[in-house]
Amino acid sequence: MRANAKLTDFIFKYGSLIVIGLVILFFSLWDEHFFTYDNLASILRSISITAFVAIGVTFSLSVDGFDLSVGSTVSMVIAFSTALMVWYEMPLAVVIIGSLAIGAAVGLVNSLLIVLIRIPDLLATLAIMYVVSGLQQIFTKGNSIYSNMIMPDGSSAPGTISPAFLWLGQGELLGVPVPVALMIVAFVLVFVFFTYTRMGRQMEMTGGNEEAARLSGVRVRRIRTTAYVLSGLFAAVGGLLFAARTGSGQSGAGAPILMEAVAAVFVGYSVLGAGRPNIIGTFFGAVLIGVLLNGLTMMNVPYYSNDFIKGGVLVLALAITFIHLNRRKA
Amino acid sequence: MRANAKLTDFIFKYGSLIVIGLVILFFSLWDEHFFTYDNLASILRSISITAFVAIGVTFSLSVDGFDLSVGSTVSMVIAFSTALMVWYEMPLAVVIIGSLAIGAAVGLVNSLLIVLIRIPDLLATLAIMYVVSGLQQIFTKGNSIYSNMIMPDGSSAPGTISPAFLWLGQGELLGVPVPVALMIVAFVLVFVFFTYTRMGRQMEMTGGNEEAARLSGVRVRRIRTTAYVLSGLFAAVGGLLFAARTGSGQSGAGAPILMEAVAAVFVGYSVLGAGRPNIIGTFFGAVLIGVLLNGLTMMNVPYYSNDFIKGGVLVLALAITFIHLNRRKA
Amino acid sequence: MDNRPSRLRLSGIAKSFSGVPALHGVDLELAGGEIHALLGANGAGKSTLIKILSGAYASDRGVIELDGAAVRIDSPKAAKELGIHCVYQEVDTALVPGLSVAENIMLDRHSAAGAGFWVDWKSLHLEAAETLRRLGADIPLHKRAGELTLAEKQLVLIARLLTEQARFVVLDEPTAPLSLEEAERLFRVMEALRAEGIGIVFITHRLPEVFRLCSRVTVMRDGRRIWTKPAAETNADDVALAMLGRRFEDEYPKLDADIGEMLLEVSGLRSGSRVKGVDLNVRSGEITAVVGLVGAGKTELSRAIFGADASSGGEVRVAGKPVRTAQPADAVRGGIALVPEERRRQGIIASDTVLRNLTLPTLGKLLRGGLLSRRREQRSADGLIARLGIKTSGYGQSVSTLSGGNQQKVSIGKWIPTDASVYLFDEPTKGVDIGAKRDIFQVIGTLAQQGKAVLYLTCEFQEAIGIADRILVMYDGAIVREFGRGEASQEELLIHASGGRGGTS
Amino acid sequence: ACGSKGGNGGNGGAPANEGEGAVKPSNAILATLGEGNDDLKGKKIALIMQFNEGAFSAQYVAGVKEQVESLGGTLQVQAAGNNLANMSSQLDAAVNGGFDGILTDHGTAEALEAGVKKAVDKGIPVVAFDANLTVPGVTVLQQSDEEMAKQLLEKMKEDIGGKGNIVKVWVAGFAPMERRQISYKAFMDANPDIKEIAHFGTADKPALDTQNQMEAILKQYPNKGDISAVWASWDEFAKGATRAIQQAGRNEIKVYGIDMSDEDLQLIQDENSPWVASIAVDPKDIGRVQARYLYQKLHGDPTDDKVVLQAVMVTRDALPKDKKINTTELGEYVEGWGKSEQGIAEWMGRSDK
Ligand SMILES: Nc1ncnc2c1ncn2[C@@H]1O[C@H](COP(=O)(O)OP(=O)(O)OP(=O)(O)O)[C@@H](O)[C@H]1O
Ligand SMILES: Nc1ncnc2c1ncn2[C@@H]1O[C@H](COP(=O)(O)OP(=O)(O)OP(=O)(O)O)[C@@H](O)[C@H]1O
Ligand SMILES: [Mg+2]
Ligand SMILES: [Mg+2]
Repeated sequence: MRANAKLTDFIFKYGSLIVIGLVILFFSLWDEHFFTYDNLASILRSISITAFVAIGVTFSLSVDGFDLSVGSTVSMVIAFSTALMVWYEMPLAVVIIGSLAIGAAVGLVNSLLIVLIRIPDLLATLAIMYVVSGLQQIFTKGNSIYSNMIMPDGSSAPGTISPAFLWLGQGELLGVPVPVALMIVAFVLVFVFFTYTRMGRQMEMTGGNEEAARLSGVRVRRIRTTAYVLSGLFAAVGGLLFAARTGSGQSGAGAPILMEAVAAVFVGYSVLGAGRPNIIGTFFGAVLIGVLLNGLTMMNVPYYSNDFIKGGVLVLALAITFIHLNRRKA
Repeated sequence: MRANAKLTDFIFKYGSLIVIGLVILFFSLWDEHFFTYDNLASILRSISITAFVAIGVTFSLSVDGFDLSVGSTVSMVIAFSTALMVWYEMPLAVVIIGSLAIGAAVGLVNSLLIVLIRIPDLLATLAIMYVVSGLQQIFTKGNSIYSNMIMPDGSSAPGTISPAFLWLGQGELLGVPVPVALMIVAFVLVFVFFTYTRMGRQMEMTGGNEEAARLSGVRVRRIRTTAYVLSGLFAAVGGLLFAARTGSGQSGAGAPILMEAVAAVFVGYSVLGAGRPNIIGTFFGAVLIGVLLNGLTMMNVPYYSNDFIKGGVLVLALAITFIHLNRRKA
Repeated sequence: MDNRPSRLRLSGIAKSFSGVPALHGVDLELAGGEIHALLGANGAGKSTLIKILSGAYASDRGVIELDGAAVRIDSPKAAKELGIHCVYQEVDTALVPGLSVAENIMLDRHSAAGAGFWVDWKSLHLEAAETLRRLGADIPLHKRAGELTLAEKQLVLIARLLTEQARFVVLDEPTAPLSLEEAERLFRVMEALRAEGIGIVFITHRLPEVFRLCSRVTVMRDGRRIWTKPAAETNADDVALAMLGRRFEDEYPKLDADIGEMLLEVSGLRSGSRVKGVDLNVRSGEITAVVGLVGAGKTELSRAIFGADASSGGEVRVAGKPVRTAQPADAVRGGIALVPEERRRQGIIASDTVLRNLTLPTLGKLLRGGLLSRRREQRSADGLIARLGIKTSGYGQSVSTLSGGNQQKVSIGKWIPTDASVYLFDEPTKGVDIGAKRDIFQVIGTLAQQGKAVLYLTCEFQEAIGIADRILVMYDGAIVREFGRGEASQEELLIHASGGRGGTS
Repeated sequence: ACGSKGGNGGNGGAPANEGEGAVKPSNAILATLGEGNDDLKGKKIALIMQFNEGAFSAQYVAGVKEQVESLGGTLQVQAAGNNLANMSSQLDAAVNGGFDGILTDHGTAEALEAGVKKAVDKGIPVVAFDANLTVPGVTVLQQSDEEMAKQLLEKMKEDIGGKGNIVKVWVAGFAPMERRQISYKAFMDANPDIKEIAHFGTADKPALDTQNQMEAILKQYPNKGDISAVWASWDEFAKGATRAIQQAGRNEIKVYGIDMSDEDLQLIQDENSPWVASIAVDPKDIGRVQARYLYQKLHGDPTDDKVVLQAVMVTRDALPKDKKINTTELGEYVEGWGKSEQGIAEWMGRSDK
């Protein structure tokens, strides 16, 4: 009886990880090429962009906010970074610093609206989502940007996307794809941030009850601002990797990434039965989504079933977690 | 001094309405074609689809939830209703009832996850969004549906979109476009529902503090279920109108409508200084978005600035409201 | 209905939360026309028991009988249909902050069976106004409930109860946030209800109220009923013994402390509409009380000193150095700590764990090599749990599941290890049992001994007289009178607090 | 992709401001108003697009704009963000908004018909591109998607020697895609030696997801010779597939994609890229031809109800090896590109840029 209860507790707690494990096992049995170093590296590389954006979303959720503008930040950075190189032939450092500055600026504007004017997070970031995506379109006049592109006046642009930049998205470091290495470093740092630093703790406490945190001496405005700036910064890194991976600046490419990142973070709620945003969960959420896309492609499942399967797995993971959490509470 | 305070209070309270008024005035002065009966009717018709979806979103927000799945419900209903006519030559009544049933079913599944398994609203409806959009794609195999379409096997589908159905989206009733008439009736009914019926008040109670409502004897599960079912139903009506207006079943057409509906509801937060979801606000929010789309089309604004302007107006309306709300509180 | 008083009987009620028992088979009997006191230390299980009675929780075991017939109470609605109504301890769980006072009062009406389809706004407002008048409360009907003070919120909840046709009424610590005067009005209402044959369960930590009102007393300890006796056959010492399991000596331990240099100086402080130029100062080792009636502006004074509300004039100095009061973080850096009045909204992060709540203000001291040390955190939390006697199943327990009094202890405890030199306590003993109250006074006394300055804001004059070295009386946003230790009686304080004797000093 | 090129002496920099005086140097043939048509000066023309993402749309808009301005008119562009209902509304707004002529891009017959009829009733001429409109008096321009697909598939068959395994990247839901699929199906039925071993596609993030998915396929078929070619029914797909193949060093796999933008052309010219051939109509030509037909209508000329645009096959072999060219210069190497004279009426003048 007791042992039994322990077993079900175990299943619930590790339910989502078990789901992920089973999915991987299933694909591995289905096709021997799935579980190879090369393919796993591919999967990780394919999720790295979403993962950075998802880390950003995790920050805003951790202070009980929600940053809907990350998708448009990604679009903006894609356009901006490629334009700096192609239109103005700027060196790599300028491109990267400029892009990060844009991410931080979007975060600052969001927090200005949220912290100073006290517009609820979802509303403020939705509005900024439109503003930033509008700015991106105005900036590029709706064009995509690529090496030596033809300008509206018929001439061709002087610059190209530099190989050093492309290396960020496509290169390897000791056999590990660069974006994967970056992603792993980011996850470790953010994990340490939330678990072992004062500011990380204060962020989560602010998310739990802002007023009580404020009255405990936490500078909640600064904390929330930091969370949104970090959200913007990580989205900017996502945008840089996107541009480096595809080697061109597609207009409006970031919008669909928002939903995918949110899905990753939400799957993450289930990991270890947390029931709230957590960085380890975000990692596994992103992995699950990458594994599904890769594995289903290998299985040659009709492309139109992907969404259904993704949704089904999401429902399953959430249901396991929340049945568990509620059993514990009741 | 006092009179002054009253004036600023007035401006804040009616700030969003003033913004809408100014926008309309501006467009009317800019182009004499703007403020004509024909064009205003066009504007209202253009918002009717978004408006129905926005009403659905208002229901879920009113119980402090959030229904992200309405967009995919719209897509599903578009596909389903047109397929019934084109593939199976079903009569109009079956098409309409079937579509509404689908909307209600999606709402029921959402509330099952939310109310019984107690998955947080955003998470549950995001998962269902993927599931429903996946089902739609599987159902249509990703195809768009149109009269006498060519089926994948090369034959031609037997049915057409019936004229009676098209009348729903394109016809007129005493000079008023049918979808506009439907929309106005819907807004009035929903307004009465929230203001004068027990169930409407119970919804707002549940949204304001679910625990308090439960302790007061409100059957909160039933209330939340009702809200999600209504959300699904109104989304389904939105889908029917979409199909009737465009006369074909575009695959995945509902996704962009979600964001637009959410934006309308959020602008609505500002109306009359409410600071929360309210049906009058939703109406004006939808009007503002329709006016902008129409007016900007007439003006020589580059098409890629639309998002920026929409976002700017949204920020303005929200800022006015929340500065006001916070002044009052402080 | 016949006139025989109804009888409600709970027997063998048991309940545990994730394996930790809170009630082990409790019995309780209630008759129509009696006021029955339910007493017990914090965490004894009182609230849990009455939540089972009112359908908010489901019991694991046990029977509820009404007039001899077993009834099933599986939802608040079911309880209400049997005529059992409840005012819960945590007011914020029972109010809808976004709705008006009128609607909050009439909340049950919206959900009552057979209430009809339409809402009649006019009669709703009339009836709400009428019940408030019965309570003698003066609260604007159109105000949003979220903007009310704690006392007003409590009154709204009591008013809600009066709109119902009740047979049994449960009041879980209704007087905790009320001043004596308001409590007195509540007692008159309770007596009127009793006269109508309604049975009332009354939970409180103020023993004098029990003997003033109640006909029977039940005492619980650690999830068990200790005994039930007629009030006439027992006394405060007897009750305290049963509650705490030990004899209770001195309610107000007064520790000797050396009063030293000036630590807190407040001059000309203005804030909002309630703090109109306050001057006060507190020395090291000194406990200074600020007393006043509800609405005098005590809470706003403490918030203004702490920077929780913006001040519109005046200055705060700690140890001679001016302190910015733009936000609480500045005040904390300047050496000020505040234990706020509304613990649930302001004092604790309910969704988080006991450990993380207790270490929040002192995270900076728990670092090792720049990173948080789990060991240090646990050691700090263990110390506080022991020192304040916080009843918890472990530091991983979520604070939201602690009993009300234990939440208050967390709200106080987290400030103890800080370096603050000035402590502001705003009604820290609300909802705290007599044993724990003593522990809190002990903690405050120790702080004074360590040379801290303590400003103690309360509307319970008895407490001020018991522990303070000096008492300041606040009336209408200003300090109107000062007394030294032993100089003032309760009556005298009341007169000044009500603006009496010329109103000025 | 690297190496810069001479080009047109443009000094690059930020995009020049659009607007006055910005009639651009281009190799195209533009119509002008000719003699005695001053009454056609200063017409207000609206262009309503279903979506504006991607290089195709950008070049198409540039073509329309170039031609309308060369004919002395002003162009107003609206894009519906891939929302057909919005497109209907924008069309309505344009009809109400006092425009002299209306152009539509994509959309469906059903969504546009009501608005187009209203325009025709009001005497506003309409020319549509890529929508099956059958409203009398309205000219519809079409690419022959079925024909384009067929030609490119035949080219692929020739290149891979009539047999092999291929990967298809395709999504349904868009009329041109569905038309291309018809040819594909017929082709596969006729060529049993060519096998489809995998198919996928998403419309959401077409290039990036294709890249990711193609990587999975490459891992699944790791040996040279497992896959002969990738059939991409849209250039966004071809781009993603090309990048994945290039990065995996599997250049023996050839990529075939329909539609072409400048960016695509660069990929095709790159010796190291697997993308070897594309077929397309010059998007700028489409825009120019469409604008000319509208002016014919404004002039009162009778016009055909259906105009089919000539597609052009572009293969790497036809392109110069020594320098990079862009689509503006493509006409010098590939017969029929960018030089369409369709729609130029007797009364119009010409300016060969
Ligand atoms: N939802 C819950 N989950 C877990 N434990 C709970 C929950 N509710 C109450 N408890 C535990 O049950 C015990 C009894 O709590 P209860 O609230 O009934 O005490 P109380 O007698 O009302 O105390 P107080 O006087 O402080 O209000 C406490 O130890 C508390 O921690
Ligand atoms: N958040 C708020 N919104 C609106 N009014 C408020 C708010 N807080 C306090 N008030 C007003 O301030 C007055 C009470 O002030 P305050 O709480 O400072 O008094 P107090 O002396 O501390 O009383 P108490 O004994 O209730 O704590 C009330 O009249 C109330 O209307
Ligand atoms: Mg209690
Ligand atoms: Mg107070």
